[in-house]
Amino acid sequence: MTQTRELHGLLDTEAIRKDFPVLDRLVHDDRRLVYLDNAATSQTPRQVLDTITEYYERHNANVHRGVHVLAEEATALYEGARDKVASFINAPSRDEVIFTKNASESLNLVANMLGWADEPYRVDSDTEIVITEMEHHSNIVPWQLLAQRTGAKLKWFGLTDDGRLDLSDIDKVITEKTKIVSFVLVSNILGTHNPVEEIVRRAQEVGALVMIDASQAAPHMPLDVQALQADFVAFTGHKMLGPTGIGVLWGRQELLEDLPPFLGGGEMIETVSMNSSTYAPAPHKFEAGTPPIAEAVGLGAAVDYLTAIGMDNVFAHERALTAYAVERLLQVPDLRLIGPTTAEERGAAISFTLGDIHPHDVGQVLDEQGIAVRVGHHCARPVCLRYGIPATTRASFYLYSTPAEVDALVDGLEHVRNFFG
Amino acid sequence: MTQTRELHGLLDTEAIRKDFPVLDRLVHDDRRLVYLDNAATSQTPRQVLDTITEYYERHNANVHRGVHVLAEEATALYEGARDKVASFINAPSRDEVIFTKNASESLNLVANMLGWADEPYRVDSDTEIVITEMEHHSNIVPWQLLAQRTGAKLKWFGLTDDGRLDLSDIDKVITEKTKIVSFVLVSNILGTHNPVEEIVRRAQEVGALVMIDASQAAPHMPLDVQALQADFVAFTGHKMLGPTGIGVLWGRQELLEDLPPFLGGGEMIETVSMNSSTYAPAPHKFEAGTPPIAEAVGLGAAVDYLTAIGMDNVFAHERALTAYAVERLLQVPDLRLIGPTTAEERGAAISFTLGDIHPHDVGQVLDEQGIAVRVGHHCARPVCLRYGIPATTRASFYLYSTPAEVDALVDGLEHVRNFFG
Amino acid sequence: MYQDVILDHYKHPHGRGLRDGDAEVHHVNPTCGDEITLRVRYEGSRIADVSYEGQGCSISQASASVLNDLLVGKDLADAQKIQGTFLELMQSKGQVEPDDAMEEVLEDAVAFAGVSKYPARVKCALLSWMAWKDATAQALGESARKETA
Amino acid sequence: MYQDVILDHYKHPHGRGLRDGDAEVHHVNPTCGDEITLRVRYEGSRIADVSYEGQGCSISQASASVLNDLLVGKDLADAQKIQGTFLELMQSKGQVEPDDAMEEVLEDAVAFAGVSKYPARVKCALLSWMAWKDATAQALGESARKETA
Ligand SMILES: Cc1ncc(COP(=O)(O)O)c(C=O)c1O
Ligand SMILES: Cc1ncc(COP(=O)(O)O)c(C=O)c1O
Repeated sequence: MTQTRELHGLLDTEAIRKDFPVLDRLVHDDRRLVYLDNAATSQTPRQVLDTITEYYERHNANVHRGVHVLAEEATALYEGARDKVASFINAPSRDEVIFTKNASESLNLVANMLGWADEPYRVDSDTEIVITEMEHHSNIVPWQLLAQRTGAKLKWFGLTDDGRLDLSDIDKVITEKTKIVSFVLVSNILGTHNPVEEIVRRAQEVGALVMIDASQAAPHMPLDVQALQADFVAFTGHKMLGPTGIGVLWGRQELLEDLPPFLGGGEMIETVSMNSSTYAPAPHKFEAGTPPIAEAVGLGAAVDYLTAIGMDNVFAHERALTAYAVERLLQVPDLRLIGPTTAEERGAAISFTLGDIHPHDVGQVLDEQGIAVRVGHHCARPVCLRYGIPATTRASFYLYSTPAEVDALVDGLEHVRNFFG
Repeated sequence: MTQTRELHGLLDTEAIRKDFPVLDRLVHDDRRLVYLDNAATSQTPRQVLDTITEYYERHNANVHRGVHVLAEEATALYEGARDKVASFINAPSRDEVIFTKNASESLNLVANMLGWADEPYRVDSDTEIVITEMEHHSNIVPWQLLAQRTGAKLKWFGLTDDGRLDLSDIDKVITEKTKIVSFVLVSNILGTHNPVEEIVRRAQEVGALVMIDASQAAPHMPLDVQALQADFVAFTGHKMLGPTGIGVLWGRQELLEDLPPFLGGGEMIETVSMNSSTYAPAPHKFEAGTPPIAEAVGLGAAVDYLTAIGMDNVFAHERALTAYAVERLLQVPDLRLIGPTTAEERGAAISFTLGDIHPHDVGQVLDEQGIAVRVGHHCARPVCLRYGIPATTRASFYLYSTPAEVDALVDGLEHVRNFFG
Repeated sequence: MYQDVILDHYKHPHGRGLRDGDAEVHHVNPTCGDEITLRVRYEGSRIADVSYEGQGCSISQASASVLNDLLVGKDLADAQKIQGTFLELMQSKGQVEPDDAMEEVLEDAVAFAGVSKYPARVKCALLSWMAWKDATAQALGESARKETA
Repeated sequence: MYQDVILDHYKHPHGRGLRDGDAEVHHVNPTCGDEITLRVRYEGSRIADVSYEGQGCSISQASASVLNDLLVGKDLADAQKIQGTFLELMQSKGQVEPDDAMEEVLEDAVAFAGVSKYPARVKCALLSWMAWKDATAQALGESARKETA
């Protein structure tokens, strides 16, 4: 079975794939790799690898404070990466871009800041925290910890049967006691693209802060933090063609000024004596210790790569591919999509179950054919509980994914069904 | 002026330097780089860069839980790096090695765990924390924050005039109220190598935990966490030929089991529901989110590189070089060493002042000659306050440093004196 | 890794269903949601029954079926030896090629040798075995308590 | 970056020492420990004196000396223009080649053009200028308060 009709808006994947060495890999002896695990991590183009190598071979030094050439070059490259990220997300100021180690740290950072903050931000036993049932564990556990430690109450939006947020009781969930509402822009398990405006409007009404987990959005669509009107936005480098070990927290400047630091150490201070210390202005206040320098520089190169292709084009490509994949998958007997069954308001991650064949078995038999998907709860176990399933199989696409890979997946699933049939 | 006598125990730096592309760099048009800023960050050998590139070009995937080939390979490489680090520091168990983003995170992690811990570890307003006046800011500020947040009292050992810890009042500083003693093994500003045994003995006497900041030790000498008898040891990848974005926390297994998690998120959980979560066993409990995978793998390659040369040999090399450097620097008129004036019990970082020429000026004029040193307070401002100086100039060596580079430094300082004379 | 033996046990599990027992345990593999409820019944030191219900992948389900085959009717000491051998095989990372002696002990369970190459799946294969060990400890601890009471 | 003019001012600073003033400020550059204590004295809107004490690198010391040269005797509005021009030069990252007009305004201070290429040193060059701005705000705020009182 191969693709029968033309898809519109696809990128020139033949050219793009040349930039990604790993996509040429053969697995299990002679199978061509079909990499459909992009929601877990994306592959890394040569341009990013070359930038990182060049950093180490020519400019490597610790940043800030150095008066020698290498230190100045390294600092310029590191801070240059901040400029790139700032413009990629349309941040009003570069100083609002904080480099962390991953999205999880970004989310924990905010949760911790709010625990130690003064009024009006302070989360304590009189206050409430709101999340949703479709969050990644990295946007659940930090708030559970904060709730346990402060006595605050953790509340959440439930899900509708078709994998969307149930906002019907929004006024009861977000109340005058709510200090922070944190939710995912695009779900990594359901693929759902959530409505921001309604939530932000209600949060602003009650004076709550809004944090958006854009880990699955930043890689795949134009992201404009000003348009979102959130207070904090988190995402992670390794899902957007960048290296591991780098994440981003964007936060509104006034908040970054007002809120207390999280980790203490070198780089984040203004002046230190044994008795007390004062802190540097943001972003440095939140970047304790030697930052992930090469990783930030690599992320800058990834942002350049994405920008050259154009995030609108990336989005259009994935949308066409996702529509095609949804359509084809729905034709597979016994396949049940977990999440929205149309390509509207969804990202390029598609979860499903296949009869009562356990996802581990689905994944393993696909792997034997060279097809890499992820199986399990995808760090979003409450979603599995909600839909009464132990796990799902998830295929997720990116700018180098092709209709032929969708076909390979569908054929692979046929094989799985026969194998366990 | 060139070196006149044979030094014993030097490594074959000619061969070693071939592995470090950046050491061939010319700066300021035609000056050969003399890189003496190794205490800030080390350079990265080709072997480490190749390993990282190969990781991305062949094996890149998110770790754990994956059933496809790439995920299994990436997991094996990541966990293999943990094995390498565990054996490098002679850890009793690989599960005691936690990957963080840098030494600063490792130190903050412990400070935070102790703040949230149950008895008998809990730091609260009845208890005391002990550090020293020669700590890096990354081993001061986390404890200041912990003290502020819990009401605990922060105490510290002062310094003697020749740059050593003043332990004369050890029984008054470490008392029955002390919960944790955290100190640096080798100072990044003074170069002092501190006596561990006496401090550990007293800490054990009163039942306090001991944390050792080995950021400047792990790269330069054999490190045996069992011999140290500490409870926690922190160090950082970028100072030991590894990439940026990776640090290590070693901790005793029982403690890691008993202590609460720090960051919450993916990877660190056992099972999550909206109402509550349970946590994975260490080390994963302390590794929230996608870890610095390529960085850990790169650190593993750095450990391989160091092990192949032999940490005893690295130590002997630096000791010989440091002795030579101390001797030659003491001949420079108006030069005052800040720190031990012999090569005994000291590492390869040497701080000094030069008459009343400000270190910024010293560093800048050295840089014009291609010599990279660091100037400032080196993230250890209390040391500058202690010795009544605004800053120092610091030269620091590593396994690729040569006597000729010491000579270049001494010649360079002559030039500085003439320039501002 | 999907030997026919494994697929057979998966499709036609032996001894499945919950029957009377001296102890019951519920084990979960949190990373994939595999679950098993398992009961053991002892007659003295002889395993009179191992009954179970569960959901999960073919490996975890087949492994429970094989366990039932192998352990029911055995004396505890023999069963522990079988369990130990199976554990050794599963932790071998594909390095152990089962020899005749091992095949004698493990019978159908040698089919799991291939699984040991897949770290993510080893836990699936061991789920029922860990549950059995736990249930046995409870059952015998229980009767030990009864005897001393 | 070490122009002779800069070295001259460093070795022989102009107007150094603390004298009477309407306001005093103490500024520190925490990254390198450069410090300055600076006083301003106004006669109406005319800068009657800028006196200072400090320690630090050649750039920060020379810059204070040049500031004293340039600003003492000037009217506030002119001084602000000079300060603005100096700030612009220092923030130019080595991109601005001082032209005649700029030289007219900045005199000796154009020698700092080279410093602007070194981000770590720009703060040194600006330390005294920021201190002056702050002291001026205090001095004039003070007299504004006195007037309205
Ligand atoms: C003694 C010491 N401790 C801690 C650190 C902090 O290391 P990092 O910046 O990698 O967190 C450093 C280096 O900067 C150091 O020299
Ligand atoms: C929606 C979402 N949030 C947060 C994360 C956490 O990102 P990281 O593991 O890089 O911290 C992920 C990815 O794992 C994700 O998909």
